[in-house]
Amino acid sequence: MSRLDIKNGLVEMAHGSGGRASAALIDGLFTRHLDNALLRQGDDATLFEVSAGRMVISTDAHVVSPLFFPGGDIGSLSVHGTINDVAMSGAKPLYLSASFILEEGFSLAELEKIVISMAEASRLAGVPVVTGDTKVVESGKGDGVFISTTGIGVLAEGIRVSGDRAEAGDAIIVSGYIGDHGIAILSSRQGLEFDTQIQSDSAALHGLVADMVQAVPDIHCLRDPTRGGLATTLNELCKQSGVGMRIHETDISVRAEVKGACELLGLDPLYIANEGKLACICPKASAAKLISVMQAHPLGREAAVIGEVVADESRLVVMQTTFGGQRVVDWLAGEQLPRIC
Amino acid sequence: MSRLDIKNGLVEMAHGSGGRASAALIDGLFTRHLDNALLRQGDDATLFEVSAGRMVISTDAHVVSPLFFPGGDIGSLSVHGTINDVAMSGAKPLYLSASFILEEGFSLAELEKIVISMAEASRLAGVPVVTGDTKVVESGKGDGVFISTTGIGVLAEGIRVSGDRAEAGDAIIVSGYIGDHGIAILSSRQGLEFDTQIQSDSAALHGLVADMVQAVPDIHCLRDPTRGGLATTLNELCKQSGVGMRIHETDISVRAEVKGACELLGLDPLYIANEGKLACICPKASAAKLISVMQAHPLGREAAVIGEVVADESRLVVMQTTFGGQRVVDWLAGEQLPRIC
Amino acid sequence: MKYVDEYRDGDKARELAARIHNEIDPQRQYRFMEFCGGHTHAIFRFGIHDLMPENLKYVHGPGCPVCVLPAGRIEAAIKLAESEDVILCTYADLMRVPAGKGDSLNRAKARGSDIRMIYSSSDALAVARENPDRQVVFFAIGFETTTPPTAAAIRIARAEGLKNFTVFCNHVLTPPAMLHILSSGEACIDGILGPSHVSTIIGSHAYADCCSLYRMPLVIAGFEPLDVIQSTLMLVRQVNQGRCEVENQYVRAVRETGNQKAQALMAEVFEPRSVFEWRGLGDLPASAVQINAQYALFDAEKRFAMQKMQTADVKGCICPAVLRGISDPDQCKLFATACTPEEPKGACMVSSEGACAAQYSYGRYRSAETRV
Amino acid sequence: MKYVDEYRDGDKARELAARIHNEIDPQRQYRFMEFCGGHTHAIFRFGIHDLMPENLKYVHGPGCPVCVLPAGRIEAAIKLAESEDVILCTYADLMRVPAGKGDSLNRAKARGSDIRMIYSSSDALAVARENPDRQVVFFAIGFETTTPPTAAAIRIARAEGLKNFTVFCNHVLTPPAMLHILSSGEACIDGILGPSHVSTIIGSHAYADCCSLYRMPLVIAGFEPLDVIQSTLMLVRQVNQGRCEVENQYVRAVRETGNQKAQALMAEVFEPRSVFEWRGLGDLPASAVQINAQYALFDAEKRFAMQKMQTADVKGCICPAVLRGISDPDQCKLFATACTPEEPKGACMVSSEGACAAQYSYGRYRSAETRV
Amino acid sequence: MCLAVPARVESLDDVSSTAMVDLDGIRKEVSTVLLDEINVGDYVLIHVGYALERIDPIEAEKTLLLFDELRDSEA
Amino acid sequence: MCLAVPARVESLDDVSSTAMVDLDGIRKEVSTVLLDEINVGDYVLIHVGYALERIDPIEAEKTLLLFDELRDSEA
Ligand code: SF4
Ligand code: SF4
Ligand SMILES: [Mg+2]
Ligand SMILES: [Mg+2]
Ligand SMILES: [Mg+2]
Ligand SMILES: [Mg+2]
Ligand SMILES: [Mg+2]
Ligand SMILES: [Mg+2]
Ligand SMILES: [Mg+2]
Ligand SMILES: [Mg+2]
Ligand SMILES: [Mg+2]
Ligand SMILES: [Mg+2]
Repeated sequence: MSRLDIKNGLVEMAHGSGGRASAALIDGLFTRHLDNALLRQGDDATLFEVSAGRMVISTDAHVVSPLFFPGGDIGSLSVHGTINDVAMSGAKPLYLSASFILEEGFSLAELEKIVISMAEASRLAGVPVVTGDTKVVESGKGDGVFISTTGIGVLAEGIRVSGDRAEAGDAIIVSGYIGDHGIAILSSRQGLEFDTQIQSDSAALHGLVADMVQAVPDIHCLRDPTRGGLATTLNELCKQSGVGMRIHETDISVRAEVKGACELLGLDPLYIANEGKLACICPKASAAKLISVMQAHPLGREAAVIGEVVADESRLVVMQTTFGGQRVVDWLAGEQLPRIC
Repeated sequence: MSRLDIKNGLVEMAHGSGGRASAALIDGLFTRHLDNALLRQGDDATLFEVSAGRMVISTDAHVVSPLFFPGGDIGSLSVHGTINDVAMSGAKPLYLSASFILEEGFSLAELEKIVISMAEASRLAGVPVVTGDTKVVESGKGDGVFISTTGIGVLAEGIRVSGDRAEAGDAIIVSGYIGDHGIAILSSRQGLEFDTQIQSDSAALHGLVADMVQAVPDIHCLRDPTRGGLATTLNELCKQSGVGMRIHETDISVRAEVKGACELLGLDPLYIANEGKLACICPKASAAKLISVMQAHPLGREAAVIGEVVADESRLVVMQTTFGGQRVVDWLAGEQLPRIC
Repeated sequence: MKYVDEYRDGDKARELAARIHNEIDPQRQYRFMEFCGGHTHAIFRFGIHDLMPENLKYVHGPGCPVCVLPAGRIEAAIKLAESEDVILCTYADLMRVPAGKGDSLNRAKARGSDIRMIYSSSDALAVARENPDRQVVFFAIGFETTTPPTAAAIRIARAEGLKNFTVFCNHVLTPPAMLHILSSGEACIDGILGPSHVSTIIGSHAYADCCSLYRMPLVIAGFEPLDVIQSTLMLVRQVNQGRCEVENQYVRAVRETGNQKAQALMAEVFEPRSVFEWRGLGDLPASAVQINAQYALFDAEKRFAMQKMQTADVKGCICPAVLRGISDPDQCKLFATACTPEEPKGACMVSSEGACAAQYSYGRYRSAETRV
Repeated sequence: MKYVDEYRDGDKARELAARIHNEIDPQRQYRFMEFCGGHTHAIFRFGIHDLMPENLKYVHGPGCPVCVLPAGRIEAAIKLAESEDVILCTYADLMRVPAGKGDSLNRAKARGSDIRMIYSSSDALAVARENPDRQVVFFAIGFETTTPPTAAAIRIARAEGLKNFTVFCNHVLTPPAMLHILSSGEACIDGILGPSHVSTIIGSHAYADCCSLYRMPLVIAGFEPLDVIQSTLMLVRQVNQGRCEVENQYVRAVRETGNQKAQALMAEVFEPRSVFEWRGLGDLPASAVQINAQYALFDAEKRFAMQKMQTADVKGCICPAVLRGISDPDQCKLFATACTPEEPKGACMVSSEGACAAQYSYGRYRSAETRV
Repeated sequence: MCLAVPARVESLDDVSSTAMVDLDGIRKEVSTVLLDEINVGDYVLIHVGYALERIDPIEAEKTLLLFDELRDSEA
Repeated sequence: MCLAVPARVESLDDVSSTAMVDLDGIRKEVSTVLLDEINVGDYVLIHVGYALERIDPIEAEKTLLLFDELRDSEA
């Protein structure tokens, strides 16, 4: 096998050729760090055992810029992001697949950092990466590293979490502070740099979800408010379930720094991405129990009911402002970009 | 929802924002064409039922240039590529996930062509795309469309196909003409254009594999000789199984056009990618039966034994040339590039 | 946030609102124009409407720099980005503004033009320094608040001898627009919430003419909700008492003579244009600035052969009437049907300060409430 | 493939080989230098070795343009691509050639230089036409076969008045290298398989000196395996009969005077260099061409301040001895250990025509067979 | 129009005419070329990366007091 | 060195000095500036997109015959 100069080397087209250089990259970097019994099978597909029942599958492409940001990097993010989508069905995530698209010229040392961070996130979550693929695109036809992950999980009996189950009267719960991830990314984005202690909240939420569905198997909806933020997630749920929502600004936790950054840049925390938070819709009667279970978990300590589901043909999310007024909280339109006016 | 101008529109950053434009793209293009009962669930993760047993998972990133080539496009390729990796474990592919990374400025009309072709390939194969994700990267940070697909499948009892099972004495079978895909791609690559009738062999091989494992459950290895070609695939199997191989050039089918293009460009058909062929290692005694089953399937009509596995500590693939000499058939080194000398 | 949170106190707001309810004459209508999009945004974002009496109505004004920029200016910028090998830098606010036939800077960027969003005029300078072989054009917009930063960048460019930096200047002036609205008399208003940050630069004395010539009460108002409500109360009192004065509610940031250093900087780099077209208001004399002869080297309109584009406004769009305070967004037939923030037909649907966008994003609950 | 397949007939090959076995004198050694990498490649690819008697040995020569290019020339090209904003176009064969300290054009490309692989000199012209604002440099290599296409491109560039196209010329000449090998006497050979496609251009008469001065049998041989075997038989007969002639086995493509139109084109654009460095052979007088004064505008070495780089060869690499026919690749301690096609230490491990690469990729079965 | 927020001046750099300002834990460098006199501890209005004007703390306080007065007073 | 393959001339374009050549179903445009006289049906050696030389069909045939002679003849 050809040697891999991780310290000084760059990704070359040959690393994606499928030949000996590809094998060296996979052996010396990917399987080395992500190592686990299933991955070690070494075939193009990985074998695992399942019991009869219901499973779920979810996939996400991860294309974050910058690749390294306060509180994480694309490696850990790509693990958390897909674990969370699996968990948002109420399922227990089992395995991940990972496909890498590398840009020619990307530093192998940085790639190793990303893979190590991915391996750590996967180990911590107890969800191994069991199969993968790597391609290389020419310099100028990629952006360093893209990672697509797919997750599969098993769903315990009796659980039926879906975006179409919100009903008038249900409580709306959010698991904690919103906007941390998006602001952490913005703070490190070229041309916009500002200093802040804010870290991405990127985290795997399946442990929290496991506690939640155990306490309240009849949770109606779960969703992680990633791109588009809480506002967009709530609107998605309204659309799917054919309901409206009434939420209360005072009950939504936003850190002072996130508020500050939003004021500075003309953004709204409700539209800022999160990577370690969830929104939950449950029967009003179960809300208190859920909140107490969530607050007992390190990732749900600031969980709070932020509003209720209402019948509304227009499927609007309307927010009572801290101020005492009311306003529609719409889908994100276009991109969230810093404004000057 | 905002309207999608598929005819004249281009991919914009907003299509990846997670907001209303993202929803419009997904509804108006992806779920519309890929439509199936599971995808229609509309959640971030998709639910399905399984029986107890063994499953497999495999993933591939697809980054082909050009996106449209004789005999296929990145859409059909991304379906075939992953179905084949699942099938190469002997399993029956069940479901696919698809994650798209779109470059800002890419034509929505071309994107639709790709998604339609993906949908057709998936329908023909009977393997639906049940979940997906779409991201948009800035112009100059992608290459039109990248598609990562992940496939899962179920493995019937008694089948144990793996790259480490090749044994001295086993027969080596190839399912048909090699090199078609790679030459079809080269023929349409900018700056190298030549005219040819050669079409990519891109096809889903799980039907062929199903016939094969039914006839001979004890198939030792299956692999699709994609990147790096047949030469690299055989070397991979030698490495995994700790064996060598002796193959016969006369028994390997190569179309005249593929030979011609290779002579012109200084390439070797053994290193050219295939997307609808498989290499199979089986006990010598089963070879004849397998060949007859394969030849009865439209995708295995030219199946032939091309050599045998031998004990060889050096794990070399050695080929008897048509000419009567012998030479090592090594791993692909670097990239396969047109030569002038 | 100091100097922010104190001015967002809901309880105080309700008490102040109660005072307005107390003092208001139920027999008459109070129509106050919030000149600035900033006020429009605050009114919708905080739901100030809900606190006001039925017979007090906020009327939207033309104070959103994105909304008043004619489509033709954007089209000219797109043409420039497409025909010459320039890097066009602009504030993100402009990216989605319709430039005719469904085009926008966003779409020109998607088609391959090198258009970059910046946060500050100094970022445009940085782009120019980093790309010495390419021409960098800063597509500048804004009222008097945003003009001094552009002037500062131009002065630095000259000091550094930057040969590849120019500005496509679209800076406009507040008082001429206000005088125009008042002189036309169409808007039918009883008072004006005066600009806050524009006034920081130009000073409260700049509005003397408006008040005296047209006998119009004017209160310079901060952008926080308590500022808006207090200023509204101050306007109610002027109306009730028959006064027509320039009052300054935003005393913590606005001096009578404004920021004279910033004014001097503007005067050094810019000169008034004889006439400038405003979307909705048409050609207004002496209502904008251009780069003066001394700094002509940095004027994109001089360096490049920029075409003067005339773009017909979209049929059915009543932006002009909205910007003049004559109509409300939901009087537009396209509102929330053909025209949404995702596919804006007029500029007022783009900026979150635009009256139509604010009404769409924040205000639709009113109609919803009546349905539910 | 017509004119290809007929010359790859295994049965005929074995019969011809039998004839060689018949005619050969078992008492002596026959050492024939295949001057061209094309022959080296064919010998390994088709396994011609296996058909030859034990006492007949092919000795590799310097006829691979990639192998004989000094690392310093590649480093100079990399420096150029990195220091100036040029597009460097080159044949793919060069991309992996080591340029010292583990660098290569491939790695320079990965680091961000705009290096493009082309298939033809006319592709380089197309790149220049498509990028009028950038300098396009064609990094040209090759023997007399590849030189006329470069000359044609330069002539077209002048006719079109292309101002952004230059050639970094590294074309070398075959006869001087052959004379050098023979004059040094180190190689210890009994005959030469003469170049096939070089001879197509320069004609069979170009080797008269080699034969007469050094009394060396030479057979111009086609690249197909039957051509090689037939030529080998012709050499065996010359040796056995004590003849030292230039014979032409490749008569279907090589005329005595070669391709005179191509020769005239080369003469129009190029002139001999007084001296040129060859990897392995050192400085050889009049062994390469450069662009002449008439076409100086298209000479990259004149347009750019290209540095003359001296790169020490890798310690342990015996490429020079391999290229001179003194040593075999597997006599190199780095062969197949530190030096592999993936991480070549010397140029002979890069091109599939390089003796080390051919031995590695195709030849290792011999040692493997003995082990198994 | 003209999004501007008050932030506290943490430090000043006279050479580059910039200040580091803080807004509830968000620190950003802004240009001070539009202002004559700024001191550490001042609150300034930030717009497109420039300090536009000082917030007058006495007037700010007065405004707050006025809220109370207004709501209590009769017209 | 110098990878060159024989291909059949399918058509000629005198204006651009190019030929369309065919190699077992692979058709490619090549430059003919290095050759004086080419006819449709000729086989030419292709190198880096240029036709280098015509293959002489009579000599090619002779060579093939020679193989037979050589293998049969005594030295
Ligand atoms: S709703 Fe749209 S079309 Fe109607 S006035 Fe507003 S911007 Fe113009
Ligand atoms: S094996 Fe490598 S190091 Fe040794 S002579 Fe050949 S090229 Fe040089
Ligand atoms: Mg997902
Ligand atoms: Mg996710
Ligand atoms: Mg999600
Ligand atoms: Mg793969
Ligand atoms: Mg890039
Ligand atoms: Mg795979
Ligand atoms: Mg595959
Ligand atoms: Mg495979
Ligand atoms: Mg997703
Ligand atoms: Mg691109």
